[in-house]
Amino acid sequence: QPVTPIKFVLDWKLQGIHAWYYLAEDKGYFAAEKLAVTIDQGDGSAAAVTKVMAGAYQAGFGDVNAIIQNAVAKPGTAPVMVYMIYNRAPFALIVKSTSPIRTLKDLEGKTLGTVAGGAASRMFPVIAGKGGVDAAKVKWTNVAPNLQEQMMLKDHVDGSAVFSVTSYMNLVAQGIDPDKDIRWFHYGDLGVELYGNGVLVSQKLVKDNPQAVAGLVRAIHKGLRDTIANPDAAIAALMKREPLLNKDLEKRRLMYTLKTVMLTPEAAAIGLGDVSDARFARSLIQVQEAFELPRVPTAAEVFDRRFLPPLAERKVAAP
Amino acid sequence: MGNAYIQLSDVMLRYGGGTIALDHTTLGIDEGDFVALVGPSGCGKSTILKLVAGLLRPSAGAVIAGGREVGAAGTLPGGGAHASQAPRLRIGLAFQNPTMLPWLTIRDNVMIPLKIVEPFRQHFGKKKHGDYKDRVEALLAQVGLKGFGDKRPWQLSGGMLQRASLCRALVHDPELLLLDEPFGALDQFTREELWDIMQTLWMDRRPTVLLVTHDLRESAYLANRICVMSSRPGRILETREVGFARPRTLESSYAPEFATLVQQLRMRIADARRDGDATPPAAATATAASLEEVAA
Amino acid sequence: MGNAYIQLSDVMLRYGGGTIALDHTTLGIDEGDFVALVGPSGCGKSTILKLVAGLLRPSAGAVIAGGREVGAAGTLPGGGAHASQAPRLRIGLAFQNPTMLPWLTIRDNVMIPLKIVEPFRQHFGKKKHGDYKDRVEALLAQVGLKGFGDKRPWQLSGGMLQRASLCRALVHDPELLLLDEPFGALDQFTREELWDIMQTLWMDRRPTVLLVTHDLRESAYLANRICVMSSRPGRILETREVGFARPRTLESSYAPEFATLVQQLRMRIADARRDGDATPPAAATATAASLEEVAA
Amino acid sequence: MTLSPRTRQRLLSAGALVGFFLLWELACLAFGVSDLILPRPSQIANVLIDKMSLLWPHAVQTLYTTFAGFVLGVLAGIVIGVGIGSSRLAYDVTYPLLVGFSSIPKVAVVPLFVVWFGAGTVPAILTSMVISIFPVVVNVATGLASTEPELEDVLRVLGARKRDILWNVGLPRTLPYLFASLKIAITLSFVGTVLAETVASNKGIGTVMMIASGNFDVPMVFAGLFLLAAMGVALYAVSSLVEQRMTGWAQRKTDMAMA
Amino acid sequence: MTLSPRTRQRLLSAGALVGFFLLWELACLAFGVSDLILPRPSQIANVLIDKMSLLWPHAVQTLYTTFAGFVLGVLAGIVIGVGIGSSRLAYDVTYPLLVGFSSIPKVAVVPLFVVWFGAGTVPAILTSMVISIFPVVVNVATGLASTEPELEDVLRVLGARKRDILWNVGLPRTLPYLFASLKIAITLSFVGTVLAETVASNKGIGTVMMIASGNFDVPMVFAGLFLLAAMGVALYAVSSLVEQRMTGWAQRKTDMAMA
Ligand SMILES: Nc1ncnc2c1ncn2[C@@H]1O[C@H](COP(=O)(O)OP(=O)(O)OP(=O)(O)O)[C@@H](O)[C@H]1O
Ligand SMILES: Nc1ncnc2c1ncn2[C@@H]1O[C@H](COP(=O)(O)OP(=O)(O)OP(=O)(O)O)[C@@H](O)[C@H]1O
Ligand SMILES: Cc1ncc(C[n+]2csc(CCO)c2C)c(N)n1
Ligand SMILES: [Mg+2]
Ligand SMILES: [Mg+2]
Repeated sequence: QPVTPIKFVLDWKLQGIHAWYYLAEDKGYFAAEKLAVTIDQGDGSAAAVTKVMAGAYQAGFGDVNAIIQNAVAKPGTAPVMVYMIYNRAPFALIVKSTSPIRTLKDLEGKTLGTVAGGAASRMFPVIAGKGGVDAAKVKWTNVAPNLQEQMMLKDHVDGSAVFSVTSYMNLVAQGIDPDKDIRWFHYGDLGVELYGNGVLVSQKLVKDNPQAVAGLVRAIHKGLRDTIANPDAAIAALMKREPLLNKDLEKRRLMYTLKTVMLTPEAAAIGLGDVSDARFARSLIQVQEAFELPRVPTAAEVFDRRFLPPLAERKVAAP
Repeated sequence: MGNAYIQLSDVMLRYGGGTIALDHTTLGIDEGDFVALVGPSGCGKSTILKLVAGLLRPSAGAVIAGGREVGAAGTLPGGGAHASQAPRLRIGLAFQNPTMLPWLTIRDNVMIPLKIVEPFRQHFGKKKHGDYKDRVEALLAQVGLKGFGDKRPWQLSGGMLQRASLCRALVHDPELLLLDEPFGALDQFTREELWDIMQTLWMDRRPTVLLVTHDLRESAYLANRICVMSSRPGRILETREVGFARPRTLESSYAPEFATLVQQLRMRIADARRDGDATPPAAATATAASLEEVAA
Repeated sequence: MGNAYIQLSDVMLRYGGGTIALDHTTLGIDEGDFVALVGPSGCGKSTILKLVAGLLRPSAGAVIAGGREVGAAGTLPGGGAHASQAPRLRIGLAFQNPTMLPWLTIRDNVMIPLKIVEPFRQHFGKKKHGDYKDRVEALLAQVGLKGFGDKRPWQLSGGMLQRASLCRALVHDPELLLLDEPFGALDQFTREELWDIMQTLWMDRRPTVLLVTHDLRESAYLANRICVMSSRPGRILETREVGFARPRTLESSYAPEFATLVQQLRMRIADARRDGDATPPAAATATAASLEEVAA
Repeated sequence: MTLSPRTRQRLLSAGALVGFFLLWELACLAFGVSDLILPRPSQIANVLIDKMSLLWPHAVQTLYTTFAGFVLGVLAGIVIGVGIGSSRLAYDVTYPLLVGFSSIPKVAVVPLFVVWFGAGTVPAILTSMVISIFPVVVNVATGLASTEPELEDVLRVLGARKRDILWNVGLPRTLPYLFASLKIAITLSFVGTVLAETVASNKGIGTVMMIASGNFDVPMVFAGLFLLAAMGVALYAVSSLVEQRMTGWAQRKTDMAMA
Repeated sequence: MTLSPRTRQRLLSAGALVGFFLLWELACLAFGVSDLILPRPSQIANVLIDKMSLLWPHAVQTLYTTFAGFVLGVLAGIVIGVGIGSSRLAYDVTYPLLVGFSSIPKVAVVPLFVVWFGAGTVPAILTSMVISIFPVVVNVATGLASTEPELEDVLRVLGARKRDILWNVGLPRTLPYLFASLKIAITLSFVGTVLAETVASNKGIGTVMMIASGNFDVPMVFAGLFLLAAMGVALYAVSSLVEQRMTGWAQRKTDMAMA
């Protein structure tokens, strides 16, 4: 069987949350599946989706919600997710703990920072609706991802709509205690049922080389499993790749992500990589409403569980 | 209209600014002739040289050089369709203002024609450090610039630049030599030395020479014919044959006939200046017909 | 060493390239005098003018103009500490190569001194469209450039540019007039007209004039004294007083004494050229002592 | 049918422009290029026409910001360029600093501005200014340094002060250099503004493009790029006109050819 | 103790540079600027020293990429500049397209390159090239357009072909313009490379800065900026040396002053 080359794009620059890919590579899991995987850094979890759509990559680590949008706009060309990694979408609102904003209701008349066109602000009406807040009364300011916390700390905005996993570690790195100094509103706690990032592949790869897809998913899964078992080894693999990284910080990032968005009770129940059909169907509708999509795509257009290893292998204990 | 080697036929030249420098100007020069052009400042002498050199295009009329029409009136820039098939003349032009390329040494400036003009061009790569360099050094030495080949243009005095510019006009053995006050910035002695060099060169190789000068002695010393121009718009008022035997020497230039010729020319130009623009073309033609000859 | 109005005392000038243009050069000019400087091409005449104008700094020796040391030898650029407190002379300089600023019209070029030099400067804003413009137009008309004030420099012929450049040197009524072959590109008649204009101007206002020229008749016609220079490195070989009564006329220039003076000067320069660089400084000084006078 | 050379020239240029877009359109169709990567001009035109009323205020904002930054940048550039061009010390100290600073992508600097001045117009103007200074400095300094000393002598002999010479010779002589640098500075100004708008702003083409790219609306992103390009060309045309007025003396070639 | 003017000059310049950094350090300390916003030079120097062995390969990658892009860009710029400078049609068609294209932030273009050529060195070289073309084009075209016709006449009278004139008059006359544009192009080249590295690459200063900024390791980000600046200055110094060799004729002012 010939070796299949696969170009794989990450959602962001190298971070602790990418450790399992490098662990898989180091342990030869890709090679064992006769895959030659090249991992490139990326510049956004949505951008990863478009890069695969455009054909520049066969696979990537990206946002399922971006796949949903594209599945409607460009049926047939959008990639499919074959292994869900973030069981919860990491959207959250943050305000300073000294802020007068204590409930969602207090947000009316306030200005929030957001990444231009970012999912966190687009999903806001969903939590607003559930909390009885008039979403139209909230003003938004577009801010680059790495400035969201600082703009809030400097009071240029009253709060920010962020990726919790990114923002938490950003705050840590900036010498802020994210648990004490910051008040968090996690979308997941406020009725948003979206999933987050996972492994996505092009439909072409699924059609032409399903064994390769299965192999890729198996290898990544093993890498993730080993990472959960031994995070330090995973971080070591990552550090070998890029010695400039801050080891402790990346470890903490990895652990926080595992804890908050990956190893959820639902994941413990259905296993790593899978989705709950009922919740996934509801999330499709939430995305359709938030982004005003002309139709709700079918789950099959977006997620394909055929390549998942058996459930037994995917079972992990919630930490 | 004539059909000489160099022929300006009823030429009009209007510059961009609207100035009409030449109007109904007609002038013929035979192959191998040595013609001097004299006339008041601003009458269009340099303009005639540029027309013959093909640097300007007549607004009306025709300019022929070596059997080839130089930029017919009204043709578009670059539109060479009207140009006849005769091969281009090998021209040497010493500009009134000795424009040297400032990024080249004097030697390299003088060498430019050898780099551009056939048949020298094809051997340039091989010979630029050998034969050609020697040739240039010899020329520079002849005009008193020995050892200045490595200098830059701005390191030379006005007169030295003018001499270097003359070398550049001569270096490629031109068939047609156009000289615009080539000795104007030189002292009398350097000037007279160069007259002799010019005369020897002309007698040896017989290029066609058109010399613009303000020095009437110079024109009488060097030329076979002297054309006197009117004020702007410049027309040829009169053409004087100069019959003195060659080689002419400084002694011969103190002969009474010589002085008479110079004096007559002086008078003629004085008239020309006085008439100025007023002289109608018809009258000019009439005067031009009354040629006088001074026998040697 | 003398202490005249303009005084070069044992000046040496070495250019960047290493050329020594002047060496042990000494020259004094009294206030209100009219001195002509003649000598072979490249001997350092323009260099002397630039030294007096303060455009160059002597490598050794001193240059004094109007009681003020012009750039003492060896001082750093911009180091004005050595300069004496005498006010700067109002200088008019006609360069050998009539450098006009190409972005200005001829009128504006001629107006430059009025824009820069006190006391004209302070009224420039008010008068540039009135008095000053009239003054410039009058000057231009005097040299035969009426109507060319609006042209750009490249739209003028060589001789016309030279005349415009002369206007620029005169427009601000300078105390010291430095003229570098100002009539070289002009025909004899235009030239003689300008001689008369110059003479009248000098007799009216008595500026100090230093005129570089190759035309010995011109020097004899205009100057009170004529300094003959040696070949490079240029030294003053001889100074001739010119005693002809003023105003001199063209007729007077055909007088025998005039011709004799010109002939003597010619011989002197011929010598100078022959000796060239060989002449040791001591010998030069000796010759300079043997002054001859020609009475009017 | 005969056309004046001028009209023919114009038609030819217009034709070439149209040809360029046609080629683009056809290439996209022929190679089946996804509009996620490179939309066809016709798609972009569609967006531009449909959404013009929405895009317009953003375009105006960007144009205004860019213009302000450009003018400030050019002024600062001239001042620094004159300083560098006339003092050896300024040259030795400022040039390395400027080159170093200019080698830094401005994206790295914008956050500083944003954190100091908040999101909005101020950081955009600042970025636009900062990014457009360097080309002006370089060209002005080079122009001054290569001014022919003969031209300066015309004034020096009159006892002109340094400032007179600068004003009457140095700067006019440098105008062709300056105008060349303006063309470069204009385009950089736009880049700077959009950059800053991308980092933090609620208005402007940069914001539009960020939102559109978040929506995977690539034709809209390209519509933004188109507007930028069009505004760039417009500002360029203006400066080109001024240039022709002011530096005709340096380009008299055509004048000669007409003769 | 007397110093040669040259040495004094050098010392003064070095002193001014040191002063600049000292001022920065002190200002940061005085105003208590957080190192998250603007680290002090000493912190940056620390990072540079500690991590030099790790940073080095990235710097080499960026330098190599930039140099390749710069050379290609300059060559392309000269060719296009000559074309624009010598043909009216090329001028009318190409200039608006170029201005338009240059007004677009290159971030928008890099993804196209990445899709076509994959992540890595190729898009970085391309970006670096594309971004550095325009200044060269503008300056070369301006230089050619402002060449004195008198100088060209020297060759035209000899029946020289257009190419001869370009080669012997146009281009040498344009060298001061060209070298000015090189200074601009060098800095833009670096910006282009780093931009592309930020978007898609696994190596280079751009990547380092993105990784560091992801960790809010601001001193490290600034260490990257410092390296960029230093490399920019180094390349500038090289081109400056070449310039002095080749365009001394245009800057003979000092020559006169020495006399
Ligand atoms: N490039 C130009 N543009 C416009 N007008 C010009 C140009 N060149 C010359 N002229 C005008 O054409 C006329 C003739 O100029 P030309 O240079 O031929 O005179 P000339 O006889 O050589 O004079 P001189 O003896 O002073 O050199 C002059 O009136 C001048 O103003
Ligand atoms: N800028 C310069 N750099 C170097 N050498 C120069 C410079 N200017 C003049 N020279 C040299 O100095 C000498 C004197 O030059 P200068 O211009 O004073 O001569 P001149 O007497 O005016 O000659 P001419 O009558 O030819 O104008 C010449 O040999 C010349 O080569
Ligand atoms: C709301 C929100 N959207 C996007 C980003 C930027 N971003 C896109 S992917 C990624 C890494 C995590 O997957 C980051 C930081 C953000 N910070 N917050
Ligand atoms: Mg002439
Ligand atoms: Mg001289």
